[in-house]
Amino acid sequence: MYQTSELEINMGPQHPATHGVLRLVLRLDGETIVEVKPVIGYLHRGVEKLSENRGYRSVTPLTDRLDYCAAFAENHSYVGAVEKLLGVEVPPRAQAMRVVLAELQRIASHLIWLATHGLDIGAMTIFLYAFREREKCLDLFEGYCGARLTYNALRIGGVPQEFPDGWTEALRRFLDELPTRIAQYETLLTGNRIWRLRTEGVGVIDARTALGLGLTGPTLRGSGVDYDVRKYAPYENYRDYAFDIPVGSKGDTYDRYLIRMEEMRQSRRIILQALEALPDGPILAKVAGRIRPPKGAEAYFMTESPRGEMSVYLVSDGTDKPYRVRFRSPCFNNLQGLPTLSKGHMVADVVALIGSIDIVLGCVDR
Amino acid sequence: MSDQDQPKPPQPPAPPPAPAPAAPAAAKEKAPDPLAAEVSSPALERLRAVHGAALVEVRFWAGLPLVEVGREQLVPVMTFLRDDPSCRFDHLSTCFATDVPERAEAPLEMTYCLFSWPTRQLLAVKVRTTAETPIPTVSAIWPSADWNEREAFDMVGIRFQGHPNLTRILLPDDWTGHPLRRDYPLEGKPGDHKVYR
Amino acid sequence: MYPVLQYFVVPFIHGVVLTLVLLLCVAYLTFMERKVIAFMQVRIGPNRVGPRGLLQPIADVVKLLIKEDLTPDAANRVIFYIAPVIATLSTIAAFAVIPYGGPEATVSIFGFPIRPYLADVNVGILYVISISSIGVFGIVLGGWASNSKYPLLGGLRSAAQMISYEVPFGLAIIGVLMVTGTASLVEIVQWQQQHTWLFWLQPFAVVLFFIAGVAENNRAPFDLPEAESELVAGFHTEYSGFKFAFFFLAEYIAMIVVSALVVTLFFGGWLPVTFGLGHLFPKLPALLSGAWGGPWVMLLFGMGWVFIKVFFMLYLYLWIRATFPRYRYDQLMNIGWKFMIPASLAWIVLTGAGILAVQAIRS
Amino acid sequence: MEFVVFAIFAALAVLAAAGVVVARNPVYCAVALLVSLLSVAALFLVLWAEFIAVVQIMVYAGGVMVLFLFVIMLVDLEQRGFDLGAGRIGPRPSAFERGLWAVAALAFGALVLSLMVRSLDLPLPGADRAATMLQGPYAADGRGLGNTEWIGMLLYTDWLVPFELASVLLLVAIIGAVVLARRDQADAPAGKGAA
Repeated sequence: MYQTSELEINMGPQHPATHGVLRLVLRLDGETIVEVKPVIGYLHRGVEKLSENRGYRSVTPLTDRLDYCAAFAENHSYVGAVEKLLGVEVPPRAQAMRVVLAELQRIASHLIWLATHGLDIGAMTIFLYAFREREKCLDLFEGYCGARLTYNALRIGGVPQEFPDGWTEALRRFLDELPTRIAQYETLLTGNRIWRLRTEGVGVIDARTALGLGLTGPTLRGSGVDYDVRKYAPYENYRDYAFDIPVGSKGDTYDRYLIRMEEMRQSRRIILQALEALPDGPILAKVAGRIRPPKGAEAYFMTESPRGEMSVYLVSDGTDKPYRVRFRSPCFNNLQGLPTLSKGHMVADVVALIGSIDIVLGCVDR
Repeated sequence: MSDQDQPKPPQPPAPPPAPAPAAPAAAKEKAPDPLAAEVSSPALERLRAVHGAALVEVRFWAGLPLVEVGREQLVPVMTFLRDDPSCRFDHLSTCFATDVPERAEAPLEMTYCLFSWPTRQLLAVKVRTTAETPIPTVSAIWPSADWNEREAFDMVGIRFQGHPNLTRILLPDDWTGHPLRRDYPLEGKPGDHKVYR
Repeated sequence: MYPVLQYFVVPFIHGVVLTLVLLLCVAYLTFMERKVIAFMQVRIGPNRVGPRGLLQPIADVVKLLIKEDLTPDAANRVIFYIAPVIATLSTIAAFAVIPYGGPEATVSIFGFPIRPYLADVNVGILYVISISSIGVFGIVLGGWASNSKYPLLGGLRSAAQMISYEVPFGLAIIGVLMVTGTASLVEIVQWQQQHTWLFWLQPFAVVLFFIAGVAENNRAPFDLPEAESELVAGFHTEYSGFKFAFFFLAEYIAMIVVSALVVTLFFGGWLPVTFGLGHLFPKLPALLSGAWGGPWVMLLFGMGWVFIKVFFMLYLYLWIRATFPRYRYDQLMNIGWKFMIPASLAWIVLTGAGILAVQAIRS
Repeated sequence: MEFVVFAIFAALAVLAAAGVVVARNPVYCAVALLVSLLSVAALFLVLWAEFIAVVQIMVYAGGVMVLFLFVIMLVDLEQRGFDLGAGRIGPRPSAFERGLWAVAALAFGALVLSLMVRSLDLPLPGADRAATMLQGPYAADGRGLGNTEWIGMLLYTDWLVPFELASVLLLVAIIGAVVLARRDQADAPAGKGAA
């Protein structure tokens, strides 16, 4: 039978839809994908190597630069690992404040995901709408720690400062507005026939395959696995809050979209609970000025970042610099699933899938 | 690929890991740190019962069981950990390589962080090797090990036997050396920063 | 001497003026696009160049003119240069038969009668369709001549898309032809003057025609040939400077042509909007069409009505663009072949049945 | 005047047609064919057959030629072993074969020519009918019957059977093309996108 010749094209490293410097080598038959080969490393900055040559405290700013769309989550994961390594107990007030900030970060990160995912599929208005709300999140972060993108907003043992005056009120105002905004986004997309055509049945992955590939976060939960570190290995005081883990049923792009939309609502719910029951007390535990964990100490700390399981493995050799720092990045592992997800789909679907697994190249390449 | 640029004299073929003369529980050497206390772990109990001979060393830190396994037993142990009903480590959270040059007989170490969400346990499995001796891949057990093992190869230079596509992943294909080795200078070696065009 | 002037020089000048006006419209259409979409996206849009940003299109044109015009080394130079010209010329040529006033608005300048359309061809609609089908070549050849993979994919996509949508685009008009019995755009409007807007008789055809027109123009949500998130910029990825401006022009003129066609075929062209009050106040149509003031006034009023109606159609284009995500290539083809074409064929049958029914009742 | 236009476009059509055969680059061939088709359309216009002219552009230039281009671009000719530079496909034909071809070409040319000459004095089928129509009810409103209507009348009355036969032929061709181009279900790639 007559066969068309396969075409090999390079998508990226400079391409409008690859969310950074991702390069995909696509083998196409017409417009149908035969094979996708992600080529990564264009943003590799050797963070793990750099961390081995710095004091424990000086690593935190490096983590800001991993997932620059959710810097707080990375800070959190690293700081938590050091605390675990040292056996430091974080004061309850600091724990609650961390939860507030982490969930705010989740909302901000999901908003930027929504913006870019929508734009990739061609819905351009949603981009500006979501960015409008993300600006408010960034304003809140700026109000708390002075930075809008790379926060460095955590200290080993707690948080650096109380919420400034008026900050919680501003946060509440934002949270009051958020549900109507999310409803607006959903009006634009959820029932939109084109949006559903583009996302339903695209990139279907079953639970077993997804789990085997190491997918985590909303990408995994779309396949119906309710694995969320906040529930399965609770850290801080997540145990105290009532919230649901949305899971999908079909494991397609549309499910993952719905999950992230619902997660924003759940994050709002958690923040409101945390603000309601913010304990009194100190915000910073006592930690030695020079951090020198004993030799042979190793700790693995998992957090649920907006993109999935973000974990840090720390090895100490008894000096004041970590011997080995391993960042388990959700994006790196989620991107590993892209070839499986996009097999047999079309070029346009790859774009939708990159958005759907929500990668940040800083996080992939480290 | 690039073992020659290692300044160390080539190691003799690695002997099988020392059969741990001290019992696994003898990890506490001096004043026992409270963080190093043993915690109860059903998975570890099962592992000890079934694959006790494969365990080289068992330590604990801050509630995390650290298990060292012999290279040859890695795949059976890992398969057991995944499939045994009381272990069910479905999720290979990450795996990475560490270079420990002072341990001359087996300077490279691979750590696998396993999480079992059905039983909510965390377990770190370690296996030691040298630059010359490959360790078996676990990518057939958890496909997610694929890229992580490539990264370990890229960064530290561990070889994996049976890996489907063991090539560099983060660094350019023509890079020499493995940057996460301890002797690799932080600022890089001259000639590292080629102009790619 | 005299016939040469009347049949060659005057139409030529007429065409040049029309083209220049069209180019100005395109410039401000881009401005309108940016402002309207900015409004929908809660932002301001261009507001720096001139009062309220009104000179922005001029600045854009100047920028495109003085920008370095790159030609890729591996490109096929001849075709690379010809392609944008084909694309633009064919769309401009399509405008020749679109009336912006009735024959009664014929004005005379220096004794030459100037009709408010360049030509009244009795196959007007077919002429527009056939000319716009030539425009595909500009895109396909441009994509091919760039000798680059993304433009090639974009070019092929648009070729398939435009061929597929030309069919429903043409079929949707057949109902109009059946009702009015003519293919001349002027006569179609005159028919609407005597009866009613064809929109009321052919509502489904309007929808089909407009959708097919949007797809034919490669505009959102059918902007696959230049889908920036997939194919970077599609067929004009390698184009820059003025050659790019030509493709840009072609796209926007085509938008205006399709809007003007919709207006002419279904919304009464230059006829005034009487909001259905024409029957209550018989003088209203004459008043609103400027019939009280001679041909010049009629011309101005006719142009005004065409402009307003076209403006609304263009606004619809922009509204759609700001609202909808993009289709995928195979979905686009499915809609074209599995919905649009059967639907337009069914509409033709329905129209025929309707005409027969009306004839049966009348006789 | 008419003659000047005819001369220009006739020359263009013939030159472009020659270009189709001569050009090495298949895309140039396609473009030359396009020019030739457009020139023929212009010739139709000179004959006041604007409907045929427009249909010529719409069907041949707008539809068929785009498909040609499509195929030329999709199928990588150079990869398929067609040495475009050498301008020859297959082994050199023998003298006998070439002679046979020449005879066939001459015979075909003679046939076409004789048909053309003969058609000059043949009465156009249905012409008398059209003539009566021209004086019929349509003549009353002063514009008579344009050639679009005329063609429509003829096609759907006197020539209805050949017209429908031609459509059936096209349908057969379409179905044949679909059957040929269809892939077996077995080797179609998995997934929804494989349509």
